[in-house]
Amino acid sequence: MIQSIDYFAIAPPLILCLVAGLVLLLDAFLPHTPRVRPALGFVTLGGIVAASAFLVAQAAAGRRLGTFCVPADLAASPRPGVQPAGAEPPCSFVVDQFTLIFAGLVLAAGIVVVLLSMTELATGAIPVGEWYFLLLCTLAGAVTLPASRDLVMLVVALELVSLPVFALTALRRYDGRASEAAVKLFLVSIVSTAVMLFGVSLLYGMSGTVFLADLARALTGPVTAPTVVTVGVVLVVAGFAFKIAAVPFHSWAADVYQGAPIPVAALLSVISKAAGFAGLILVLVTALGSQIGTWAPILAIVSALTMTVGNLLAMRQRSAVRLLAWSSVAQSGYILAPLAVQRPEAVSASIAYLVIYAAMNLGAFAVVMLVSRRAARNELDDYRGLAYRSPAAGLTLAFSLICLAGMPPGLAGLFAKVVVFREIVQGSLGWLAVVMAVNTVIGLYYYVVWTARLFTPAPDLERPVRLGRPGLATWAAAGLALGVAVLFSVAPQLVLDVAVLSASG
Amino acid sequence: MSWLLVSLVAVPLAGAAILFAPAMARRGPLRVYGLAVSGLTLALSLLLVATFDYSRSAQPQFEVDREWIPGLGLRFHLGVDGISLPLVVLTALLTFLCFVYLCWGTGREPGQLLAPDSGRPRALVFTLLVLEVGMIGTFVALDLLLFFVFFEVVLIPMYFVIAIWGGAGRRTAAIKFILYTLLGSVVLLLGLLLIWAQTGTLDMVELARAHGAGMARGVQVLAFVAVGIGLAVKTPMWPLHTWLPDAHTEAPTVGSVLLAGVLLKMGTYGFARIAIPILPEGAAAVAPWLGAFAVVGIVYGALACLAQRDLKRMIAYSSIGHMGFVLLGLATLTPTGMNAALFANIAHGLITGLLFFLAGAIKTRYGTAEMPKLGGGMLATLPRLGSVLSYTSYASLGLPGLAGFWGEMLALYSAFQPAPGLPRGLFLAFMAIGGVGALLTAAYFLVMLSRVTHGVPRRRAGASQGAAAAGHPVGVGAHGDQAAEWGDWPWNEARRPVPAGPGSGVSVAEGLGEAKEQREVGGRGEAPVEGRPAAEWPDEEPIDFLAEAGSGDSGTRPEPPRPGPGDLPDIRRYELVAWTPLIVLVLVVGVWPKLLLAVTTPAVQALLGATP
Amino acid sequence: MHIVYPSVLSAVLFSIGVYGVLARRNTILVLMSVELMLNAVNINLVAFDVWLGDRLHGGQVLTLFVIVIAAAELGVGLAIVLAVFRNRATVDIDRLRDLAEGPDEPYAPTAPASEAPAPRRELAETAVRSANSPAAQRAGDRASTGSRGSAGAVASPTEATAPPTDTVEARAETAEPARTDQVEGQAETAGPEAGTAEPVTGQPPPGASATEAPTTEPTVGEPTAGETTTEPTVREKTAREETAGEETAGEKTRATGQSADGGERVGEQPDTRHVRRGGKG
Amino acid sequence: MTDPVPPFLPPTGQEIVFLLLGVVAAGAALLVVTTKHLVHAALWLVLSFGALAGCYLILTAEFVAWVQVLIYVGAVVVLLLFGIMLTRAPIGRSPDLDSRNRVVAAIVALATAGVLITVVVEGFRGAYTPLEPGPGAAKELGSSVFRTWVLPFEALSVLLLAALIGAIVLSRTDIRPGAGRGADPGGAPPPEDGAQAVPDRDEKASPSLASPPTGRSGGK
Repeated sequence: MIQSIDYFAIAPPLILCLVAGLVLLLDAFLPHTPRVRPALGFVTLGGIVAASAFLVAQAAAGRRLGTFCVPADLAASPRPGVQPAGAEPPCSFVVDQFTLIFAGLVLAAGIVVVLLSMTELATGAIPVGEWYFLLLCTLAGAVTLPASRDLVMLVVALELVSLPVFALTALRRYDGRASEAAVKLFLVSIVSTAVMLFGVSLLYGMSGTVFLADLARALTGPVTAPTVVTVGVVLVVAGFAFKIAAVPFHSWAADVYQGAPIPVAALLSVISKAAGFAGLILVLVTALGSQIGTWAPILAIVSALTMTVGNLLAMRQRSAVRLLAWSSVAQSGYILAPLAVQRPEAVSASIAYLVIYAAMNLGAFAVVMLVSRRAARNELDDYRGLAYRSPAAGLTLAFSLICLAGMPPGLAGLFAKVVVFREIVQGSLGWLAVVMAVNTVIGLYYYVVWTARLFTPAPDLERPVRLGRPGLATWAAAGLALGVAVLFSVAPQLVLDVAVLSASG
Repeated sequence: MSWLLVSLVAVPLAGAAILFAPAMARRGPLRVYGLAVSGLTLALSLLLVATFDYSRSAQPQFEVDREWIPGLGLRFHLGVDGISLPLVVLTALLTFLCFVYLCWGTGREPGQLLAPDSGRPRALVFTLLVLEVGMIGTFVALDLLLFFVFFEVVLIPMYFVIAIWGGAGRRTAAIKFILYTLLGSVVLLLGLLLIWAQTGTLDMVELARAHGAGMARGVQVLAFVAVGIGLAVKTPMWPLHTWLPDAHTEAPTVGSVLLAGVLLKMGTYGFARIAIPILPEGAAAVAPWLGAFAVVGIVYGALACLAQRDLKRMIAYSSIGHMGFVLLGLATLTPTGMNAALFANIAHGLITGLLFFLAGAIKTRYGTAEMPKLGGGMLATLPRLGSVLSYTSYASLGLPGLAGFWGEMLALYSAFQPAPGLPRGLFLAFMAIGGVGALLTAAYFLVMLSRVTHGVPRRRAGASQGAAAAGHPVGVGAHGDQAAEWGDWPWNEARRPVPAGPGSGVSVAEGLGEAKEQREVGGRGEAPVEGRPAAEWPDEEPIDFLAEAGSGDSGTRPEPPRPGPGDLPDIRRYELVAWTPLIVLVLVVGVWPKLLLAVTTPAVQALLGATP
Repeated sequence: MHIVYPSVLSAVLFSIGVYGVLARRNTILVLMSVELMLNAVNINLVAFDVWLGDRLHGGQVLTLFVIVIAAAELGVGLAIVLAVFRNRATVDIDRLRDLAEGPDEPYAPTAPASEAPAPRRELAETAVRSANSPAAQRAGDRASTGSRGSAGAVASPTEATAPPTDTVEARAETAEPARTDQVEGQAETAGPEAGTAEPVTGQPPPGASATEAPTTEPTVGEPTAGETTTEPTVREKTAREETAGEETAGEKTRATGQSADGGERVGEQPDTRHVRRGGKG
Repeated sequence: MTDPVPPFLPPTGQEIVFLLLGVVAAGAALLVVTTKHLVHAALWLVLSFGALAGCYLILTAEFVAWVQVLIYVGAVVVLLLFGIMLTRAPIGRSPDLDSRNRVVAAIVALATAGVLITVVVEGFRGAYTPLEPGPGAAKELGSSVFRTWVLPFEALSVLLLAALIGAIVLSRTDIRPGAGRGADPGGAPPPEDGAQAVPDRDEKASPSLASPPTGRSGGK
C-alpha cells in the first residue's frame, strides 16, 4: 500500500458507488417486471441511507478526518513559502463540518429525488437501472465535492456531479424536449467547465500547487503577477456561476428545468446547485481568501443581477416549472449575497440559506410532480383550487411557496432571509441590501400569487386536474420536504448553529 | 402569571391548528368553535386586564423570556405594559365581535360568511384565528425580530381574507395591499437589522432603556427612516396610503373591521414602541417631517372623504385622516402627544370598527354602499341602523363626550407645545391645519349623514314613479334622473334580478311618513317592491329593536319570498350583539377618558423619560 | 524555454475556442470548439508543471484527467446529440427552441381553446401548438431581421400549393436547404380548419398522407409532438400567417403545417416529396 | 525561477520548433472554427491536436503527449467523425454552420484574446525553465498518479463508467417507451400510442440513421 486510506472517511461516496454498481447488476440480472422498478428504488434508497448513516457516524466522531494526504517525502513544495516546514501535509479528502453539512444536504435531497423518481419511473418510459445508477453517481460526486481539498479532485468531482445529469436529463429518449434540454445543459456545462479549468490553470501557474490550503498560503501577501490571479479568479467564478445559474450564465435554467423530468429538475435545482456552491465556497473562501478584495465585489454585482433577473423573469412565467426555475435562479442570488460580504464568517449565512432553500424547494417540486401527472402542461392555472381538491398537496405547496417567499408562517424562509440580510447589513453593503429588499418583494409577489391560486376555486376548469394516485413515493417525498421545512421553521437554530461552527475549514 | 401572555397567543394558534382535524370539516360545530376560541381569548385578555398591576404600568408585566433561536439572537420575549394592554384587549374584543357577527344568527345572511353554501367556512375561521395570533403577538412582543415575525404573520391571512371573501375588485385590492405592506415590511426589517447591527441586541426593553445610546445620529436617522417607512405603510401615512381605500372597500365586513380596527394600529404602535423610544435622535430629526405628512394626511383624508360616494371608501379615507391625528400626536414627541396617539388609536379602533360593521350591514342590505344609491332617509326606513350610524359618525367626527374627541383634541393640544428641540412655529402651523382638518372631518361626516340617514328616501319614491309609469324593470327607467347624475349603476347589471313581470317592479310610493307608518303597522306583504333584497334574504328574520323582535310581526310573517315593505331588515340580533359592546365602549371611553389615559401615561413617560 | 510561449499559445487557442462556441450553430462544431478550449487549458497546465518542477506533477496529472474528462464528456455529448437528432432531425442549436422563452410569454392562456370543438380541443390545441413553435419563430425572425436574405428568393420557386379547393395549402420551407428536412406548416387557427387538422392525430400511413400530410400534423401521435409548449397567441399566429402570406408572393397561404419535431422519419418524407413535386410542377 | 532569465532573442532551437508547432496548432484551430466543411473541421482538429502533442513533447511531457495522440487524435476525433456521419451532415460545404452573431462572437473572442495575452505576457514574462527530459516520463507520472492522485483517479473511473452507461443507454434504440405513456407529462392521447408503438418500431429505431437525407440533399 503506497498510501494509507481512511476508509471510514470515504465511506459515504464509496457506498454510493458500490450501490450504483449493485443497482446496475441487479437491473441486468433481474427480470424486467413492473415489480422490479420499485425494488431498485428501494435498493437505491438503502444505499443513500447507509451513506447517511456513515455520515452521522462521522459527525458523531466529531473530529476532522483527512485522507489521501500527500506523502511526506513529496510534501515539500519547490516554491518557498508555499509549504512551510513542519506543516501537516495537505490532504485531498477532508471530512469536517463543512463537508458534513453539504454531504448531509445532498443525501437528504437525494432521498427526496429518489422518491420522486420512483413515481416518474413507475410508467416504464425510462430505463430504471440506468436511471438509478446515474443518480447514484451524481450523488457520489456531490458528496465527494465538498470534501475535496485540491483543485484536481474538485474538478473531477464537479464533473462527476454534472456528467450523469446530462444523461439523466436525456433519459426520456423519445421526448424531443428532454433531448433539447439535455443538449442545452450539456453545452453550457462543458463550456463552463472549460472556462473554469482555464482559471484553474492560471491559478496553478501562479501558485505551483493545486491544494487549496497551499494555494491560500501562496497567494497571501504580495503576489508576483496580481493581474493573472485576478483573471484566474474571475474565470473560476465564471465557471461556477454557470453551475449555480447565476447571471449572466443563467439562461439555460428554465429551458432545462422544463424539458427535463421533474426529479432531474429538482436534482438540478438543489443537488447540483449545492455542489456548485460548495465548490465556489471552497475555492473562494478556502483557497482565495486573500483575494477577497477581487472577488467579493464581483460576487456582489453578480448576486444583485442574479436575484433581479431571476425574479423579473419568474414574474412573467405561466408554467410552474419555469417559474420554479427562475425563482431558483433568484434564490441563487440570495445565497450568493453573503459571500460578497468581505467577512469569512458570512459564509455560514450562505450555507444556512442553501440548506433551508433545499428543503422548501424540494417541497415545491414534489407537489409540482404530483400535479404534473395530471395536468399536461403544468401551468399555474392548473393549480387553481388545489387546496380544495387535495388539501395535503395544496397546503404543502402553499407552505413551501410561502417559505420561499420568506414570510410567516413560512418562518424558515424568513429566518434564512433575515440571516442573509444581517450579514449584508453588517458587512455594510447597503445597496445590496436594498436591492435584495426590492427583490424580496418581487419574489413575494409571484409566490403569493401562485399561492393564492391554490385557494381560488377553479371556475369550471376545462381540464380539471385531479390528483389521482401518483404513488406513495411522491407523497412521501413531499412529506419529507415539508417536515424538514416545518422543522426549520420552528427550530432554525439547527442549521444556523451548525453553520456557524463551520468556518469552512 | 407569565403563562397568560403565552396562552393569549397560543389559544388562537391551537384553535387554528385543531381546525386541521378532519372532524372539524362539518359546519355545525364550526360556528360555535370560532366563537369559543375567540371568546376564550377575550376572556384571557380580560383576565389580563383584571390582574394587571396598574401601579407599575410603565414596566412590562407578565414577561416571558426564552431563548428561541440563538443563532439569530432571537428571543421569545413577551410582555405587556400600559401601552400594549389596551391594544391587546381591543384586538381580542374586535376579533370576538367579528366571530359574533359571523357565527350568531342563522348563518344565512350574506354578511355571515359561515353560511353553508358560501364555500369555505373552515378556512375563514382558520384565517381569522391566525390573524388574531399575529395581531396579539405584535402587541406583546418585546423582541425586535419577534415583533417583525408577528407583524408579518398578519399579512397572509389578511391577504386571503381580502382575496377570497372580498368584493368584486378583490384581486387587485389584495395584491395592492400585500405589495405595499410587504415592501414596507422589508424596509422595516432592514431598519431593525440596522439597529441590531449597531447595538448588538434585539431586546426592546433594553433598547428603550438605552435610548439610542451606542448609535450615531446618522445611523439613528437612517434607521428611523427605514423603520418609519415600514410602519407608515401600515399606518398608513399620507403618501403611502393608496393601498388602504381599495383594501377596505373590497374586504368583507370582518376584514374591514379588523383591518381598520387593529391592523392600522400596529403601525402606530410600532412608532410608539420602537421607533421613537429606541431612536430618539432619529425621531427628533424626522419628527417635523412626520408631523407634516400627518397633517397633510388629515386634510387629504378629509377632502378625499368629501369626494367619495362609496360609504366604505369614505370610512377608509376617514381612517387616513384619523391616523393623521395619531401621527401628529406621535410627532410631537411629548407624553401628551403620545398619550393622544394611543388614545386616538383605541378610539379609532372602536369607532371605525363599528363604522365598518355598519357599512357592511348597509352594503348587504342595499347591495351597494354607494351613498347616492342608498337614497337617503335611512332614519326613516331603518331607524335603528340609521341611528347607530349617526351615533358612530358623531363619535368619529370628534363630538365631545364620545371617544373620538379626546384623541383629536389632545393631539392638537400637544402640537401646541411640542417637545423641546422641535420647531414650535412649525407645529403651531400643524395644529392650525389639523384644526381645519378636524372641521373638514366634521363636514364630511355631516354630509354623509345628510345623504344617507336624513332626508326623504328618494330611491324608493323614484322607483315607484318610474315603475308605475312604464312598468319598467326597476332601476333602469326609474332612476333616470339619478343615472344622469351619477353615471351608470354597476349594481344594476350585476345584481338586479330580472323582474318576473311588469307588476313585480311596482313599488310602494313611500314617503317618510308612509314608511314610518308601515313599520308601525308592521304591515308586510301589502305592496310588492323590487325583488332583489327579498331574494337575497329568503329567511330573513329582522328583529326590531330588542323587545320588538317578537312583538307580533313574527306571527304574521308571510312565507318567503316575502315581498314586504320591511324589505330591508333593520338591525338583527347578531348584529346587535356584535355592536353593543362597541357602542357602549365608545361612550364609556368618551366620558371617562381617564380610564385609558391612566394606563398609558406612566408607560409613555417611561418610554420618553430620557428624551432630552 | 520561456513559459510565455506556451501561455500565449494557450490564450490564443482558448480565444479561438470561445469564438467557435459563440459563432457555430452546429452542435458538433461547438463540441470541437470546446475541445480546443480544453486543449488550451492542457497546454497551460503542462507548461506550468514543467516550469514549476512540481514534484507532485499536479499539472500534468490534471492534464491527463482533463483529457479523460473530455473524452467522457464527448461520449455522453454525442449520445445526446444523436438523441436530439433522432427526435428533432436537426443538430442546430438555433433551432432547438421548443423550450425557449417565447417573445410574449404572458400569453392569453386559453386563446386557442375557444376555437375548437370542445371534445377534441385538447388535441387540436396540441397540434396547433406543436405546429407553431419553431416555424413561427423562424418566420418571425425572418420577417423581423431579414438577415437571411436568401429566404424569400429560394422559397418561392419551391412553393407547393394544393388545389384551391382545399381548405389548406401546403408550403415547404425550402428557403435554406438544411431547413427542408422540416416540413413547415401551420394548422389553421380558425375554427373549421382546426377541425380538419385534428382528426388525423394518429400516425398516417406514410404514403397516404401525401397530399394532406402537411396540414394534418402527422406527428401528433409522437411522444414528442404533443408536449411542445411554446404558446402562441392567436394574434401572434395570425401575424405569422401574414408573414407567410407575404412570402408566398401574394398567394393566399392560409395554413402551413409543420412537424415541429421528429417529423422526419414519419411524416416528413412523403411531405417533402410532395412538396418537391409541387415545386417542380 | 531565481535563475537569470535569458533574453528572448535569439530563440533557442526548442523555442523555434515550439513556436512553429504552435502556429500550426493555432492556425488549424482557426480553420476548425471557420471552415464551411463539417468534415474538414474534424480533420483540422486532428492537425491541431497533433501539433499540440508535439508541443507537449518539446515541453518534456512525453506521457501527456502520447496520451494526447492516443485519446484526442485517436478517439475523440474519430468519435466526432462518427457523430458527424450519424447526424447526416453533408460532406461538402454547408452554408449554415455559423450562426448570425458571428461578428459579436469575433469581438468577444478578440477581447478575450487581448485580455488573456496581455495578462499572460505580463505575468509570465520572466518565467523561464531549461527543459530537461525526464520528469514527464510515464514512470514518473504513473508513480505520481498512484501515490498522490489515487482518489481523483478512482473518481474518474466512476465518471467514465457513468459516461459509458449514459452513452449506451441514450443510444440504445431497442428499448421502446413502455406501455405507460403516462410518464410523459405531455399527455399525448393514449389510444394512438398503443397502436403506434409496435408498427413504427423500425422506422423509429434505425431510419434516421439509414435512410437518405432527402431534405438535406437539396442543399448541395
